Amino acid sequence: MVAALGLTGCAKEAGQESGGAKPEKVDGVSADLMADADVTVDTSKYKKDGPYTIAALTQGPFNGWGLTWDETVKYEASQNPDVGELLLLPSMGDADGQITSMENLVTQKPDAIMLNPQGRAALSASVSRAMAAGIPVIVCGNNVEGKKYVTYNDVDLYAVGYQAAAKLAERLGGKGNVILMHGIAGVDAAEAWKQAAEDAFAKYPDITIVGSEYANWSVATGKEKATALMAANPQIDGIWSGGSEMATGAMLAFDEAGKPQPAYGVDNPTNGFLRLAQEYGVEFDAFPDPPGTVAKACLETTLKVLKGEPVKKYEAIPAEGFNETNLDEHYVPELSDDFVGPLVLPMEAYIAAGLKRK
Amino acid sequence: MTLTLAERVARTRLGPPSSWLRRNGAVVFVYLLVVVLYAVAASISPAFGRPENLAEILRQSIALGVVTIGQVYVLLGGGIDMSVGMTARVVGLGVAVTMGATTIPPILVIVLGLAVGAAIGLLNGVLITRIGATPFIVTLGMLGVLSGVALAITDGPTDVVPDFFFTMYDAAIGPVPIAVLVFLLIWAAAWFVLNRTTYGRNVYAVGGSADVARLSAINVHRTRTLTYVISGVCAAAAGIFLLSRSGVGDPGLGQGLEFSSIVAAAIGGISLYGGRGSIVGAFGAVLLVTMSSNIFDFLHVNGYFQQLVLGAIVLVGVSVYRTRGRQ
Amino acid sequence: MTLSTAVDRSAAHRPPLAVQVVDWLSRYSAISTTVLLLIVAAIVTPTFYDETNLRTVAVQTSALGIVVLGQMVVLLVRGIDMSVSAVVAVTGVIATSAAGGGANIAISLAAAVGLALMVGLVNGLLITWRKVPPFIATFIMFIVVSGALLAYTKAQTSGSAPAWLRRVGSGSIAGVPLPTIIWIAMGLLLFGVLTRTIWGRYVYSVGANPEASRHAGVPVFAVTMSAYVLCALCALVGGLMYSGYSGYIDQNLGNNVNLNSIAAAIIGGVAFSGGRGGVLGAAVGALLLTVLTNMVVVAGLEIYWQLIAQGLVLIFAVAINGLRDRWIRDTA
Amino acid sequence: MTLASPVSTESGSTEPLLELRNVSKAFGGVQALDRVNFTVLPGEIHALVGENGAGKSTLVKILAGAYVPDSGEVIVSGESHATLTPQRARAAGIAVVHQEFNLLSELTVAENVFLGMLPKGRLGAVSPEKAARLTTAILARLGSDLDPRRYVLQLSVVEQQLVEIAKALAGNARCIVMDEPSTVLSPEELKVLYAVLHRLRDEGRSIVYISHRLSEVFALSDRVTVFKDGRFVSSDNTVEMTEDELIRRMVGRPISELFPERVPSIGEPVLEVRNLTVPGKLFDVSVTVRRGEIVGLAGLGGSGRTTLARAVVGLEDVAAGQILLEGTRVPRSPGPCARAGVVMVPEDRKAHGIVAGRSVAANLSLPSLRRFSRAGVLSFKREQSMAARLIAQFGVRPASTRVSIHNLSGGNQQKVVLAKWFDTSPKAVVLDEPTRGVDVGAKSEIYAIIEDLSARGVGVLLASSDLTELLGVCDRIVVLREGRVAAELNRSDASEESILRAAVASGTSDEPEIAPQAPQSRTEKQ
Repeated sequence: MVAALGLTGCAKEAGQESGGAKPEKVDGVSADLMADADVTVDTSKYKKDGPYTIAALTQGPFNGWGLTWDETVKYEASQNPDVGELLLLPSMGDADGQITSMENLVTQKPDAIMLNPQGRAALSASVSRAMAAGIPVIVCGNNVEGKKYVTYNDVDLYAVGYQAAAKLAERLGGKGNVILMHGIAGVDAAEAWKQAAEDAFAKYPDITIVGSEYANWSVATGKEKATALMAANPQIDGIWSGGSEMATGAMLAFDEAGKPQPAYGVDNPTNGFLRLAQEYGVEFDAFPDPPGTVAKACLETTLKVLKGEPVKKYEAIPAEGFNETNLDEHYVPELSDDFVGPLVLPMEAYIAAGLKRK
Repeated sequence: MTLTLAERVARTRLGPPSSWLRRNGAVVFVYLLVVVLYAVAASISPAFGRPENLAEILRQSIALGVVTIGQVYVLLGGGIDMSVGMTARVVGLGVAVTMGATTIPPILVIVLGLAVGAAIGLLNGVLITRIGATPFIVTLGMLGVLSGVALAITDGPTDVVPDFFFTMYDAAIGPVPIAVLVFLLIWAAAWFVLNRTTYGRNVYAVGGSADVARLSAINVHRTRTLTYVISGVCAAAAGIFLLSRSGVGDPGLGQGLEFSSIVAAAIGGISLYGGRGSIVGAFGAVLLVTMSSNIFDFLHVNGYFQQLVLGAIVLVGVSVYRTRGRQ
Repeated sequence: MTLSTAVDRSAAHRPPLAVQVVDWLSRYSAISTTVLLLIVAAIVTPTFYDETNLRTVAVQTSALGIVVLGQMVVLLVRGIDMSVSAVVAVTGVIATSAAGGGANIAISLAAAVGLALMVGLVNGLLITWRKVPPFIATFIMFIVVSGALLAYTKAQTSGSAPAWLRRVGSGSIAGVPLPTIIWIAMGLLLFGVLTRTIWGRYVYSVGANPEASRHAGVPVFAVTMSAYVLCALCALVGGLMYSGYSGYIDQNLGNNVNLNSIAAAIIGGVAFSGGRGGVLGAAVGALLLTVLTNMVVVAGLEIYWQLIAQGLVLIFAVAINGLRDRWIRDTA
Repeated sequence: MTLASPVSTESGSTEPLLELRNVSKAFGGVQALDRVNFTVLPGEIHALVGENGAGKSTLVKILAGAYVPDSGEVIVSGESHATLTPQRARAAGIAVVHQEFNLLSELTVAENVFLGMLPKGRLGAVSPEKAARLTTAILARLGSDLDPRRYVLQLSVVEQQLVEIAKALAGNARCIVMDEPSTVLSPEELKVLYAVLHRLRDEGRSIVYISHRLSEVFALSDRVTVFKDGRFVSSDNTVEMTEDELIRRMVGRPISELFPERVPSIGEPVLEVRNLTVPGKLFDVSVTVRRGEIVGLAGLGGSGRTTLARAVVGLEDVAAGQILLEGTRVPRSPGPCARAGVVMVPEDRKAHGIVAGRSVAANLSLPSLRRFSRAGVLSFKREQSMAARLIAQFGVRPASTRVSIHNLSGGNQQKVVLAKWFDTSPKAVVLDEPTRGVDVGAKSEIYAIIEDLSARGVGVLLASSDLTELLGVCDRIVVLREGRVAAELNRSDASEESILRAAVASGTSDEPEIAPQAPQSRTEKQ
């Protein structure tokens, strides 16, 4: 812990471009990202004639989020005449494997790499190395330390976590007991969201964080931990969940204990969360980390880069929050619980990918 | 002399001592698999067959390769080390954080990191030999403890490491990265120690039968403990190398290295019961595993099937030959 | 002279107090640690004894405990099963396929049982016939089965558990959760089978000395195979309890079951080298692990302290067992 | 190299090379050694005899540095040691050849010989080549041209024994302790060993030779010491000792008859081995055992005795031929074989005979659990009563059903191994070295059991390397040589000479003639 504190201390060295600086957060947004949103990158040196060979390094279809991402990229690439060949390299969640894939791509020399990094730290040097080899790297869906890429396309993950927490705090009238539930300790999204939620709740002095647990983005573990936290704290007014799986588990726990459902603030709501939220009629605020939207935008940016059109260093993708009142606009009953909205492709494309509700 | 009689009987019964192929079947098979896989992949994807890719495969195999060296020592000595992945993580993150927070020269930090690895190994070794606790569980417990320690060090990306580390990874002589050359040297040294020093031969003896080794005046505890120390140092080295690979300390560093190193050793013909197997085979197995994932990228194997295919390769690797079990 | 010998002898009969303490601790290490934990809980975090929480602990213990029963039998025959996680994950697929309207419960259950049987049989065959070390054979099975599952389901397994499974997983009789009743029933049955039947004798005998057992006419092949099949079936039942209790099937079902089931059995005094251990120890091991996991949450420990505490308990348990073994060996 | 140099013997010096003074060792209240004195002079072969439980093995382990004595001292060349570690024992010049070989089967001969002290070559690296050269030299001194690069798992038993002795010599041991070396050797191989031991003695080294076989005590040793119940009884020059007196001191009573009176009543064939071939081990072997008949199976180590015994109950992969029990083919694994009525008692008791860690009762009932159970559920009561009955019947000591079998002495373990089959009512029994490592008293009991079996009409096939035993017990002896039947001798035709001739004779004419010089015929048989 001392070491971690020391880090944040020395993180704010003068804004040299060579990385090492932690993303700075101001009032629910990442200040440095917002600054990058104003920086225009000249891409003329990447300009080429199509059709292009584009490599897409993805998380891999081991869950609904990854599947939705992959299917979006595949579909959009197949519809776009500028894309000659799509090299889809799923890392199946393995950061080290993804570094390997990056190295292999430097040998294979595609026209551009769109990277959904499996580790903000892990992929840092790989991005530099690919860029040094003359391959433009477009980072999407998770940032990479050092900013050596051409452009970063994403929702502001910090803002997603922050707003979910802030909305929850407001719904509770700025006071009450909340518990926080996180994904896997040490994984970027989990830690970014955790930090954001803690920052947000700190703004509300009458809100007490009575529990903060990691539950590995697992519904079952979420239910276990929620039950244990319920035991430790008789009064829970709100649950903030960095990823909706733990919130789903918590809903089941409260339902089973016969206790009234608290209010929820969640990041990245899955179709399954929405289904149960509807069934239990819970109050919630959800902020998406939408794989389809990000993937689609990312492919478009990649093509822009290859055509030499200017792009922003950070291409912000808006993440509109929603709540129980407009749940129907986001819940897709035709598709399985693992689907993560919103719908970007025609319904048939999802069904062909196996996302149909069984 | 009548002695020749007994000898004659033995000879007719057992045939000539040249059962080299039988003893080294696993090793030969692994390299055969490597060659076949390489040839098939190269014929499908010309880019795969380029020499720079071969160097790349070697570089990609360094982390697993170095960890596997330590694992081989431990396995040959009759133990198992489940804590290597987390040792790599703790050391990698520790080095990264220390580099960011202090001005100690990189070399010194690296030496310090290796020392921490050695200390973790020593602790494993002492618990196992002096107290007589089951190696699998002791090192599994150590895995748990170290994963906690790693999170206590940092739960997010660390600072970018100094250029020294990038040089460590990127420097090359022509197409051959220096890291690969060092890696090959380390393997040669590991082979040398195992086969050409008293200590190495004692490792085999201790793993073959601790009782026999003890009665032959070999210090069993010390020999065994040292295998864990070697394993700890190797894991630490791998952690530092992985750090130089990513450039920023990653809290997920070293994930799963314990399983992949054990599997690699087993495919390479190292007996999980100790005392038998060649480190040459383990090296081949490391190449096999690394090459498989390299091939996935060049042949664009669907994500759904990667795990299945890798599992199948490993399955073929260990099951075509019958490993002799413990007597 | 005679006198001193007499003194020596009586001293030899009674080991030093420290050794006796270690012996007692190890024999009852799991139970005493659990009791200690429960007392600590009562003082530090009395809310541990909240009814809902106790229920959760009971169900969690039961689900893990059922898997541990199978793992224990495999350990008894000198094996280890690293594929139970994959089998637990299989239940997710079965449960969702049964949840969607129309699919027949019986058919999907039969499919699940069939798959578990297959996993157990292949494990057993790799180990008995191909002589692949159990750790490697079952770990490969884990990779292959979870890989095949992924290829088959395309990562689409999530959804509410079917109603019947939820009833099993969260129902109770006279206040006792159904999974716990199932666990205790299975445990008692296995206890009886291990101590009172031919098969049980064979299991211990094969674990203690497979070769001598073979010479004595024990069908070692069949016993080993049956152990792995039983383990896979236990994992299946345990998985059903997990998903039934959660009420929801998720991608990560059974993630930690491999190592937890082994750890629980070892903590409970099942010998890693085969032939020694029993149902009671394995049950207490499962209880200890679950209580520990729950307590660190109730107590609000930081995540790294949680991990460190769990690791230390594991090391403590085997260290105590190791000391006892050493003492027995030194005085035998 | 000092290895080749004989030990310098100070002329006229009678200072003991090795002396134990008042050494005691207890295990959990059992006094294994009780204030024992034992002296070995330079350049002598000193036999140490005693029944099982006399404390011989404990003494060996103390000399090896494996056990720490509770009290007393060990003096080697005038230097006193309260405790010996393996390192100190080696440094003091003591080498122990254990009953169970301390060899690593996965290493080569040379590596085993130099285990823990491999010679260094250039650059300080250990040199397998140098080790092989030195090993060749040592083996040559022992009269062997064994290839030092072979792996121990490829070696025959006698070759392994040679490696053990070479190992002792490589450490330049002045005192070599051999714990029952003869149990694993055929008579022919024993003579090789004797020659080696004499040569070592002539170099000035001392040999402590532990044996159950009195014949070899007289054939080999210069002095003989008797232990009984953990106590020293006597030390004498062997020439001044008689066999009867030695037995009396060992057991406290004279054994009038080792072998029981035998009036065989032989009936129909019960076990028939027809044209059996096990690849690489047995070729076209046929043996018939009749009801009530005891058929001996002789042959040198590696001749196929054990393979044949194992093959009968399905433990070997049979390529051709049949094994018939009362005309029907026997099943291919031990369990079904036992139910069909043919059982085998294996040669390696520790590895194949007993299930260590389990109780005596569990060991006794293991093959016949079905008889104590209904629908797979056991009846403890019936099991316990059966176990108690067998324990009484076979004189297993201690007479407890619940004690763990590994706490029993070798002879009692062997009785349990025999007894567990007795209650399955077999029609044919195959015994492989049933009296290996068993003391005289237990031996005689085991012979009585075998005799009793045959009296009940059971066909017995007895594989043994002990010719005295074969001649004393068997009605007929089949001699194997290199996996083939070399001879079949009736009781009247059989002698140690005829058996040996058949066992070693070869089709090739350049085979050296083996003088059938059996151990002195001071056998226990009257």
